[in-house]
Amino acid sequence: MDLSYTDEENAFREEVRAFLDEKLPKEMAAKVREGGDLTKEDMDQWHTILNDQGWLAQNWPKEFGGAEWNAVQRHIWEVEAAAAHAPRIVPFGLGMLAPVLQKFGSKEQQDYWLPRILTGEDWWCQGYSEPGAGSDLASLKTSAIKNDAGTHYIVNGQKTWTTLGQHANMIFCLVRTDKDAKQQEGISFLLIDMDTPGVEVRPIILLDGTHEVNEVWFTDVEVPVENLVGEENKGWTYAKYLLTHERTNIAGVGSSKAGLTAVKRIARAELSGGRPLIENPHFAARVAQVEMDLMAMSTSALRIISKAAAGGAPGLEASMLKVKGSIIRQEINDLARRAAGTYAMPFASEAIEGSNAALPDPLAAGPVAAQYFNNRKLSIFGGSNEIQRGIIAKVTMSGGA
Amino acid sequence: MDLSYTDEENAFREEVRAFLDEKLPKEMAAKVREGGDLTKEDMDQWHTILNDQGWLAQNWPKEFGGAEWNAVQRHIWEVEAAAAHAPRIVPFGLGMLAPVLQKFGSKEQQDYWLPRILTGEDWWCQGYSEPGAGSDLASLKTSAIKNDAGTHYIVNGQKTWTTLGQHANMIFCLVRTDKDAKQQEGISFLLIDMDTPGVEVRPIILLDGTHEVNEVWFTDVEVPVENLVGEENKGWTYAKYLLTHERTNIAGVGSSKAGLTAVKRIARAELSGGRPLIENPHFAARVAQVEMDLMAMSTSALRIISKAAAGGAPGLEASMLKVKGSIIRQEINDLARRAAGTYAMPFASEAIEGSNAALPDPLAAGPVAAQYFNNRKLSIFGGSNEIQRGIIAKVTMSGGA
Amino acid sequence: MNFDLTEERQMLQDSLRRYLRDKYDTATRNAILDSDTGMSSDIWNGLAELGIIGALFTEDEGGFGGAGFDLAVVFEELGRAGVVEPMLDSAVLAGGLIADLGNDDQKSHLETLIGGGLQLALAHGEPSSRYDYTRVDTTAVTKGDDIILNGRKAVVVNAEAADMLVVSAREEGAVSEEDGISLFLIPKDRAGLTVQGYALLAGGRAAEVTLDDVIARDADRLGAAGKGYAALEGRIAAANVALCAETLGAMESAVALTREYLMTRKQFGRPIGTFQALAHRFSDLLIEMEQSRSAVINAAGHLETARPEREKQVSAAKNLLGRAGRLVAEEAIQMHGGIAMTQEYELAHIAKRIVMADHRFGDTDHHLERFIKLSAA
Amino acid sequence: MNFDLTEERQMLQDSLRRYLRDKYDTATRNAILDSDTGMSSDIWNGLAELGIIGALFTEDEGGFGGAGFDLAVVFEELGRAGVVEPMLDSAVLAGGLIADLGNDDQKSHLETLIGGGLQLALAHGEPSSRYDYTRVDTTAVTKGDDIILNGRKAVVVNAEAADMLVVSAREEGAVSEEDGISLFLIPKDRAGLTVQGYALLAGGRAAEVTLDDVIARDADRLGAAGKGYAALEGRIAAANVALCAETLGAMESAVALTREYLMTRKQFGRPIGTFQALAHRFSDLLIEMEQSRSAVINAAGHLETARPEREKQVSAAKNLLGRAGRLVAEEAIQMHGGIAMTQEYELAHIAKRIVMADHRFGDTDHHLERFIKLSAA
Repeated sequence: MDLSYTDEENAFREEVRAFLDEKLPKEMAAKVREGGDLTKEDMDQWHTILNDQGWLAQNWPKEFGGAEWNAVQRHIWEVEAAAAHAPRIVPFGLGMLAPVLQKFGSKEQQDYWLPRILTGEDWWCQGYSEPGAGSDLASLKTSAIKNDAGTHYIVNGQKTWTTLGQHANMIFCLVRTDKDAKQQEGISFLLIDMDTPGVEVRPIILLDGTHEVNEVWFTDVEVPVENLVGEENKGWTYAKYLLTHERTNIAGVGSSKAGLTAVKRIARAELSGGRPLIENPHFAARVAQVEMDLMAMSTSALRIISKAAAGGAPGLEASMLKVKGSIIRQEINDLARRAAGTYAMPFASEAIEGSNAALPDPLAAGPVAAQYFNNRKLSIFGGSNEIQRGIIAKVTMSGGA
Repeated sequence: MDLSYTDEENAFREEVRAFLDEKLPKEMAAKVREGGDLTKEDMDQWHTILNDQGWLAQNWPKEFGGAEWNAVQRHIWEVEAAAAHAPRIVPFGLGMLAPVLQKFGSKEQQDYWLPRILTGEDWWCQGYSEPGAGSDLASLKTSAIKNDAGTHYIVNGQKTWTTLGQHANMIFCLVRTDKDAKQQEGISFLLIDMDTPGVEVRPIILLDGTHEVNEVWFTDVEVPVENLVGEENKGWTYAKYLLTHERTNIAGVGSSKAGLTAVKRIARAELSGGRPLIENPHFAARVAQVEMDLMAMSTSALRIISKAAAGGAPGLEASMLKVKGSIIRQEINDLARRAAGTYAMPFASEAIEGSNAALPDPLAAGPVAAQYFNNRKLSIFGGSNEIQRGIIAKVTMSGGA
Repeated sequence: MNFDLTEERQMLQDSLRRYLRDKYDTATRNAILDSDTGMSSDIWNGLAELGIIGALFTEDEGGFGGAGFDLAVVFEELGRAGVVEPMLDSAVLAGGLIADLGNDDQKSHLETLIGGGLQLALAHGEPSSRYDYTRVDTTAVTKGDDIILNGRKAVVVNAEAADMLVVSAREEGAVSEEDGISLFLIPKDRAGLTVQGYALLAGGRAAEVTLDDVIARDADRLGAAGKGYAALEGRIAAANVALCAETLGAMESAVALTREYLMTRKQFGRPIGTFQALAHRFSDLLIEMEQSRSAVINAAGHLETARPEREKQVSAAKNLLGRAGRLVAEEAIQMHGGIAMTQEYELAHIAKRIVMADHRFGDTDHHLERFIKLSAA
Repeated sequence: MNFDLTEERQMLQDSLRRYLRDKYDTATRNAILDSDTGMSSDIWNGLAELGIIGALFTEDEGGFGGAGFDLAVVFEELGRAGVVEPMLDSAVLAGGLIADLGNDDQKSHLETLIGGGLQLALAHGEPSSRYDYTRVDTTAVTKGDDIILNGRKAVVVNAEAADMLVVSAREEGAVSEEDGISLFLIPKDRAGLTVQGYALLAGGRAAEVTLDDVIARDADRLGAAGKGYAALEGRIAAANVALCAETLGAMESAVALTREYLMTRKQFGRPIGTFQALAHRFSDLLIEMEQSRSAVINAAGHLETARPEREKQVSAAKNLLGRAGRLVAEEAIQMHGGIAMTQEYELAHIAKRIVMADHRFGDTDHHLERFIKLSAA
């Protein structure tokens, strides 16, 4: 048992800190800290900076031009980047599509698509969820039928909750290629150019007024058969690979730590009865409790990470971290909202006329209430907490733990 | 809308207070306040005092010698009696058997058994639960088979969780008289003299060291057929009548109010950092929160009571009150335990040798930790909170609310 | 003891519920949310015609209600429909203060208000006062016949639409004393008064109000100099009863939508409400609804009693509704899943109304602390 | 970073687990609970032979462990089996203080202790000190060669069985100052020292200890006069790590029993663990178990660090275990139903161990408050 980082890990952390200090644009960090909306240009710029450093594809094997960081290194990055208010790396191409291509794609697909992810030439989005399917991906309906010539799939259907789809030129989709097969079978993994005729992106405005997700509609969209990844009807295997792969960051420790720092900052600025709110015993109790929970969860995350770094596969523990991680982050969002008091009420939204004027924000708290509502998604998307709890109980009671 | 008692109700409350002040023996009240174990003699004495006043059978119709109080009067009694630390009236004969006899018993049965309940000649206990049946009464197995002469039932089987069965000379039981009938059918309601050969009572010691409940075993016990209540194989109907009848006191408002008063008293006596614990903001917050919950629940109880007094049948609301009432009482037990600090640790139990010596109790808190554990039963017995939640959801989603 | 509505209040409830059901559906309301005024004058006038504003005032004041239970009935319905029109600010707060303290001239505005022809706002809270309503930094200094007001008022709801503002200012005493706070009724076009407006997350609009050498006269003062606090506290108590009732109504809608969703939406061929985990959590929401309803009844029923008991009951209700409201809003969203995250779904707005009510006139913790103090006293 | 046990600790864990599984089943333990000493000297000697007491001391002190993680490993196993023998009081607390402060004479007792031949107790808390360990009212007044002790010590665990007591008394300073507190190692048969014993709810026995003109000498003092507090605080930190680990072990047993019950017990023909409401609540217990394990690791891993960080981590763990422990104990009982209410079922004792740990060395709220203070510093 040893709770401290090794010398190498400490050196790596210093390197990360120095990089962030030097290369992360100050205006960008300020925007992230204040909860402002990042533009596509912002995100592209940050990706380019990281790519120049060789740190964009952190988990890719070196053979594909990745940094091949281990789980501890990735954890260190996550915590430091969040503390420095760096934008999050957009994960769809880098973290979600790439591992599938690297494991199941053809040489041609790897050679063509992977470099374009690094350069930003392609912006990918994910086409998994469908209306009415919820967390149950296997029941999806979007169909892809090969044309008579055998050169193209004809895709029809609808995807939803497509994050940042408005910026994307490419989408990777799960589509049904065999209607007669049982639920999980008959699904294929297809890459679709969003400029193809018949693809339509419609915005979904979330309850906090942001345009973050979209519906993507397919009407007789022609997709070259070369864009099939792996074998036809094996898409479910590839999707599952993704779901069990790469879950060490699932707890959001870095974001929660940065969020808690922000809560304390707001509560030192806000007065309650003429004294800083942070000295109020009831508010302090809420802060302390979530801080103690976070201290424990950080260690849980490190325990999984150290297991993963040693080659163990995080299974159940990842589900547990997902649930607890979302609860903690949501609690921190709630504290930020509470801390801001009356000034949590103002609201800027593109949807409301004339609401883009600067809002009063004497605490520099940012849109804390909007973020509170936005982050209700943490326990819903990506396998809801109910799904996770079901998995935990089922696995535990069928023999494990 | 009017939240105050009427003049008649206020007058009744004064009468109750005066009675308690005058007639409740001081030593008995002290014993109840300190959480001491009441003997059978204590309970018999209190019943006699109440019977002399005509207040023992509070909900019985006047024709049977009852006080025929309405729901509001019974609520007033409950709150005042708890505040005065009166013993609870033992409910098995008075509140549980009597209504069944009054509604479904023969004239002979009524004439014989009811007066004996009032005088205390019979001490009744309840034989419903069986091992392995949990809250699912319909699956019971204790059998009663008529002998060839048709004069007696021969009873075999086992009952459990029989409260105060060690004091009882009579038990009313649900028994299976038809093995081939479907679950709820084939059950009969039988009165059994516990002095009959073949009846054996075995104590169950609860986790707080108390002997409160028992197992009752029946081996070839002969019960005269005259002791069948109502019709054979209709016992389930009578049992259900009891379960839906008389649930206005289910919230335990009186006990919770008295318990909260005790918590505050302890927390004023106990010092924390040299100041009364009640001034500690974290402890005060816990007390305030449960007090606010209790204020609301009292009004919920009064709302149901006023509905019941007007002839409405409390259905769903009773289940809701049962759940919330048990949560609040258990929280109050938890607060009492916390408040007592180190002095919550000592323990007196008949089961432990030499542990009957006086315990140190500088706060006069009584056995608060033992009570905390004992009252875990509130959410388990009498239809667990899980059963109640199931009922609430099912009824609401099948059309109500 | 009697928990039935009077016949008049039952009628009020029925007609208001019917009106809002017909005139205030999700699409209409969401269009109002997106509009540049953040409110609909049609709806405002409709409510006035229905007598809703009058129901918030006593007969003496020109209305036909004004008791705690009248507020509760009206605001529960407004909350149920997620109404964003400024009934609380114009009528309960500013209007109520005029009714409490105004001279005949000032009170003459009430008739216009009740008829729907006047918008008002209370400019009281300040950037550093949070929920402490004795903290008034804004000053009122008398120079000859002039009373010169200087200061800044924070998040003044309905300030843009308001024709007149009730402004608090300190004429004497230290910053958090009750004594010394005066109230003034000031037309919004008075020189030196500027209003910088913005939208609110849960609907409606507010503004930062700056008072820069605003000149008032004795005739602008509501009640006696330095003696505004008692009425202010009373009207904030009424506002909290109204907010609690509104939140209760919104919670009812959230629970009803959730019930509907649980019964309709299927997974694995069964309505998801038949899955036990959701069913049990749903039943907990119903239990907290009963608690919340009782807390509103307690607070409404004590609004006319003496100050300590009134304030204790109000704080108990605001705290309980704060806790239960958060639970209901979060659980309703969670049980719905993704659909509840979208702006256009009714629950999105309803959930925001519930949660953001915690940011007006004291949040859950503020009222917890207040209840503790009032209980110790 | 490394979260694996060392080979030695793994062996310690294995052998202790095996020993307790073989020698300490429910019936044996319940007989110990009912006995008049509340402990078994066979078990005590068995644990000593196994080296368990030695594992709690460093090599310098005559043991072969003594680090936070050694305590964690030992006490997790003791907790898992619901052991009531006074390892915490004899070894971690009183023994630890002798190791920290004792002179050679006094330290010579450690060998006997480690061999199983000595029982000790710490007589520190007082009737009005609650969890404030600077509050010492007991006085030590020097008169010539005599140091005269007067006072009363509350709920001194293991006082009856103890051969010697470590007694705290104030030689100078105000009642809640750190400075001025001395510790004395006093044989229990010393004149003027009386012990009034009783059983404890969660097993074992304690006593009220009265010091009535008890005469001590300089040679009885542990360490320097008035300078006992730092060591006391350090050993209470160690005791809290041990208590947290013990609670974690007990929680594991509670969860394992519950899992077994959920998988075995049937209703409507299905194991009740397949019912979603219970399944989801059970998964929440597993999540809190992970949190608790991490909190224990954090506290154990910081036991050798400097005071502020050590105390912050210890308070965080005690608070978290207090919350998670209550949840696990209450939910385990609830999911079992009636059977868990009976004394003879293993869970009854385990649940009491979990909950009552909150009453030693600071409860959940005490450590919350302490964490807040330490964080602000």
